[in-house]
Amino acid sequence: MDFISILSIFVLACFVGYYVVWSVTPALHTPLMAVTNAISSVIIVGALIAAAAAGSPLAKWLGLAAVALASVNIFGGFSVTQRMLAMYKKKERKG
Amino acid sequence: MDFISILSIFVLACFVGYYVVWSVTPALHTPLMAVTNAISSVIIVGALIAAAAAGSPLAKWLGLAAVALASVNIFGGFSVTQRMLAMYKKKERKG
Amino acid sequence: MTLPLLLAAGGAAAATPDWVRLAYLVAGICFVLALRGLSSPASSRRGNAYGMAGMGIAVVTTLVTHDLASLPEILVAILLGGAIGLTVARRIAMTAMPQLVAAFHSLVGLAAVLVAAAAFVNPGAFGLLDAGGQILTVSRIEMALGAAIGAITFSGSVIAFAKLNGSMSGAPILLPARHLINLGTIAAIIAMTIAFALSGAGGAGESPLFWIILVAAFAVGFLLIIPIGGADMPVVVSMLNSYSGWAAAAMGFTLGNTAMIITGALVGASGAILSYIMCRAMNRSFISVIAGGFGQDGGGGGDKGPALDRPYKAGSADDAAFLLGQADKVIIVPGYGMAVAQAQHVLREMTDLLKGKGVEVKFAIHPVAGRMPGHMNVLLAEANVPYDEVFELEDINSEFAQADVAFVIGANDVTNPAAKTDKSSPIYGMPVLDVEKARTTLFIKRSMGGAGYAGVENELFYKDKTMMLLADAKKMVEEIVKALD
Amino acid sequence: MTLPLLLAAGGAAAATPDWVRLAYLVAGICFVLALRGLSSPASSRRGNAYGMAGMGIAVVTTLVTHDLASLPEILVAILLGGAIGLTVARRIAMTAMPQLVAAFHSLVGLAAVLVAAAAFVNPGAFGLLDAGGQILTVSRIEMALGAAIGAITFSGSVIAFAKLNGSMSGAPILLPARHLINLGTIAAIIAMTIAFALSGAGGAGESPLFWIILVAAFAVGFLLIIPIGGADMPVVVSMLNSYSGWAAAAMGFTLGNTAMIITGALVGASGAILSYIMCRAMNRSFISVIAGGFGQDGGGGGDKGPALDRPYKAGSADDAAFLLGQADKVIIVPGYGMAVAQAQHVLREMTDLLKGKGVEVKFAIHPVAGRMPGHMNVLLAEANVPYDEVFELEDINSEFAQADVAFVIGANDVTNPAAKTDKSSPIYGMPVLDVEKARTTLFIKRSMGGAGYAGVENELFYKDKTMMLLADAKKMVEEIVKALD
Ligand SMILES: NC(=O)c1ccc[n+]([C@@H]2O[C@H](COP(=O)([O-])OP(=O)(O)OC[C@H]3O[C@@H](n4cnc5c(N)ncnc54)[C@H](OP(=O)(O)O)[C@@H]3O)[C@@H](O)[C@H]2O)c1
Ligand SMILES: NC(=O)c1ccc[n+]([C@@H]2O[C@H](COP(=O)([O-])OP(=O)(O)OC[C@H]3O[C@@H](n4cnc5c(N)ncnc54)[C@H](OP(=O)(O)O)[C@@H]3O)[C@@H](O)[C@H]2O)c1
Repeated sequence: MDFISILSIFVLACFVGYYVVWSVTPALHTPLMAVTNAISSVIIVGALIAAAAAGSPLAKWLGLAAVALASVNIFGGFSVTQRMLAMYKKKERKG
Repeated sequence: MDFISILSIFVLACFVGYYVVWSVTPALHTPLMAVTNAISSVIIVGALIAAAAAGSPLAKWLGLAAVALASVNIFGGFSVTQRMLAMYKKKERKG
Repeated sequence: MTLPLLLAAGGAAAATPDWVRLAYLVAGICFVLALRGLSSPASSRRGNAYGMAGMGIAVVTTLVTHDLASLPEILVAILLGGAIGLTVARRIAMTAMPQLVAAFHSLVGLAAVLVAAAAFVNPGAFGLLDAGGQILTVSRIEMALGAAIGAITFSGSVIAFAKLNGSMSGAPILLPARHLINLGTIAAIIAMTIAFALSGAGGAGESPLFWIILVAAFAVGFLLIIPIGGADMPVVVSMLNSYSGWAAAAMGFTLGNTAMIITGALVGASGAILSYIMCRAMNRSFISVIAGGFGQDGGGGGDKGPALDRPYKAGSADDAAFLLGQADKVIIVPGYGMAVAQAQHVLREMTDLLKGKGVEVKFAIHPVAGRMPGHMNVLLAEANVPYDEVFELEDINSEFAQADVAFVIGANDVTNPAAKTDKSSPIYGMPVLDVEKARTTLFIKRSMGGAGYAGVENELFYKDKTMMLLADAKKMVEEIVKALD
Repeated sequence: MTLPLLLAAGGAAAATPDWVRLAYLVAGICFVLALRGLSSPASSRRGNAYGMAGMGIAVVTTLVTHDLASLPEILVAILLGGAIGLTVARRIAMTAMPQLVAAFHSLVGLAAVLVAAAAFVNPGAFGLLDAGGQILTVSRIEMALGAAIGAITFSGSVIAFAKLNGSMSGAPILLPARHLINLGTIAAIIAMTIAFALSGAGGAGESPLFWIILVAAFAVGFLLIIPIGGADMPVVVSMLNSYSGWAAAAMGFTLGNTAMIITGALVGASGAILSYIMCRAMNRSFISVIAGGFGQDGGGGGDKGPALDRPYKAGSADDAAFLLGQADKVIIVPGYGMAVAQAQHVLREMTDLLKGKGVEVKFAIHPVAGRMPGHMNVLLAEANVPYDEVFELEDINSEFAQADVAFVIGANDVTNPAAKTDKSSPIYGMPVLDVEKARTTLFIKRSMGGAGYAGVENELFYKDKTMMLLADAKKMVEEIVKALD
């Protein structure tokens, strides 16, 4: 992908980010922090590329360590978010 | 620009459009209609390409006609929007 | 269609220099900022400036990067079109906005048709030729669709304009078997588009299919809109707006032009959302609007609707002036009738007099009061009513209970309590303004016979605490002003 | 830097097959939908599912399209990390959320550092080499910046975690000339990044500058956060979150990866907006937070703050139970103290009892109650309080006037009227909950001496219609529950 395409995508994504975050209800700001944490682990893509590549053992081990760290975050982040969200309930089944 | 880049831009632009239009205050929905009218005349770009190209006189005249029509819309649309928006005032200088 | 095939579409545009693509991106972002500005009146003027800047960037960039065999002609076309546009924009009355939008709209549609035709006639100029000198398959599809949507937009908008402008009757014209005819024609257009796309064998300009598609599309636009009542036209205009946005986006794909793609998505979303808002506020489904047959007359004329001989309390301008002058708090509810009578200016005078007497005055605007979204707001703004005295339904509905007078001027459906109680009413479920909660409700309309847009009886007219002021809205308010002075 | 130079950056990635790029786009869109789901609790669970799907798509796509010399090791790394993550996520107490977010955050930072280092060591695998076998200039810049931001995020988040977790004192540690040291180090990092970018002459892996930048960045993260008080940590965490988003976007530019670019923009926006919301609700400038020195102790400990011998009305659990039981309408205002005491569950029991007696109970949440945005909402949700009984400040503030009892549990600053009246107060201008408008105001806190986060005296404690319930929040509410039964 050439630079202008990437830039266009980035600029539009910034607008989307701005609007989508402002539309999050304040009651869910804590889950928002948790889930952005989880999705920012998409850098695992870079980690996988490093870990999968032959050639440099050092790069491979750096990559593997990054994969492990990012995985903690991905699994931890999504599941703690899910745990939190499962607690938000409507009136009906109050104690 | 290749298809995937264009598609990416389009998809993100749809999100932006969705959010940006919902954020328009209802009091300004009439100017919104006028201004979207004006900006949709960006197809003048296509009209200019046709009008500027040598080669086919028919295409050139089709293009020129399209340029004229789109210009009516551009100038008319933006200036009627401006006229409307100039009327929205805050309390201060009431009659 | 496989991805590599689609991919070829942008081939020609890939040669565009970077700064040009950057310029189109900037133009697109300017358009986003133009709409973003409309989130508040304060920022809206800056927004409009962004819009103009974006258009300027797009036009100049295109002119500079193409060979200019015919610059003088182009400048003449721009000047001519611009002069017409500016003149119309300056002269038009604010009450004629719905028509104007429809008229401008038809022009965009026609321009799209012309561009598509030009691309078909001279595909080389747009970089749409493949190695064998034929129009690319994908470009054929985009071209045919662009032309068809443009044509539908054009003829549909022309009808919408005529109905809104009163140049033709707003009554729905119901052909027999119209749904069948319409669906058949649309199916034919789709079939022909496919045939056209696959007709790669013929050289550029040779296939008559393109022109047949065009004619059929013009017909569809006409047939689709004819059966829809005049008062439903705003929904139609908005829907056509949305279509034309998607058509612009399709052309943006063909040309690899970011500004067009972004604009298309913005306009497409705007039209769709406004249609949705209108349908929701009227509590009608989009399908029922498009199917047509509803909304007898855009003018809310005085000779149709229920005309029972039920007792009601009529009042004079003097009675109204007395009630208003005594009040602590008055809420004014304007509707379509205020627009028809052009009563907004004298209404502002009346509120100034009342404020001078220490009366608190507010305006309550229903989301579909009048005949287009935001219609009332523009008219009040034109009459210099400050926008911070004008409130949306949700923000003011609870205040009617504290108001002494609800002053309803030319509004009917938007106050009708049947929407809350009568399940069989066509407006059932639509949110309405609770004018009956005020101590006294005044209604200005021309006659007891005339119904609103939905053609249903309003029980409030016959309530004890209602007083009917039967006259043209402008004349009545002028008399009230005299009595208050 | 000229455009052609920048353009070269994506050169390697341009060879990526289309379906792969489509997959990354889909992953990015999934992340957008994940955040979009959070616009209401009802849609939030579906949103989270989108997020997981997006991550799955991104990971699988990457694995499938790269040569898999070390698949077993990779799977082990994922399983190991995943197991740890899941265990932590299941075990963690809801009150420890702020720490957890900071901890997870440091991991993202460290992972970014490792990826940048791996790219530096083996640039060929990332397609970052130019024709001469050297790392592209633009990639050098992105690499150095990515590593630096990652390192700052890592060490900053570690400190934030330690302060929030109570592993180190929350008190700001103020080095002399700290602003000078910080600015100097940051300037040095920038200078070294430029030198590194221009050091094209050395082959890959040869320049020690990269590692020096890394060490300096670790130090900056440490130095920047050390002087900031424990209670300001949420703003810091959110700010670091934003930075790490922009770092991910930068890496997305390098790899031409749409999923990373979109994620980066989302996370960057989210962190920035949450920081902004917190600062605005505290009425403090972002700069003053980052400059540090504010917020003495994250725990709001009991031995600091004003301890005047002013008269106040103390009450017992029985008094409170009596007042609550007699009321028609009670508004509960939870604050940081409720979180510390873990009183949310017993509080829910109390509200159930009150509702059983026909009392109307609502919760009022200040935007910065507690120590992170949405903190109170999560705790109440954990205790099964339905979210439609929980209201934001703007929606409920006018209702205090109709309430018989405002029940303030472990909140202080967010109720302090000094924010409205005392221009010299550090919290002046912050919107507060009008608890004093209720007929009676009850405050639960442990002692008269303990101040809130801002360390300012709250005049309400000494008002006639205020009753102080001095005890640990959980114990006090347990006793009230006993008295109500
Ligand atoms: N705003 C939109 O976007 C939009 C779009 C499509 C449809 N609609 C529909 O339009 C309707 C709008 O409701 P509305 O309450 O504003 O209008 P309405 O229900 O159509 O009522 C208009 C009223 O004004 C009176 N009137 C007409 N001309 C007058 C004049 N010169 N002087 C005094 N009174 C006059 C009419 O009675 P007389 O004839 O007796 O004078 C009638 O009672 C809704 O049903 C809505 O669904 C709105
Ligand atoms: N939410 C956010 O995002 C965020 C972020 C950064 C900063 N802040 C700041 O945090 C503050 C939040 O205000 P707040 O009203 O929630 O809290 P606060 O002003 O910090 O007050 C906490 C109160 O709880 C009491 N308390 C502490 N532990 C307790 C226990 N175990 N049992 C009973 N009471 C206990 C304290 O008094 P005793 O010590 O006497 O018990 C104190 O009065 C604001 O100043 C805000 O600016 C919030």
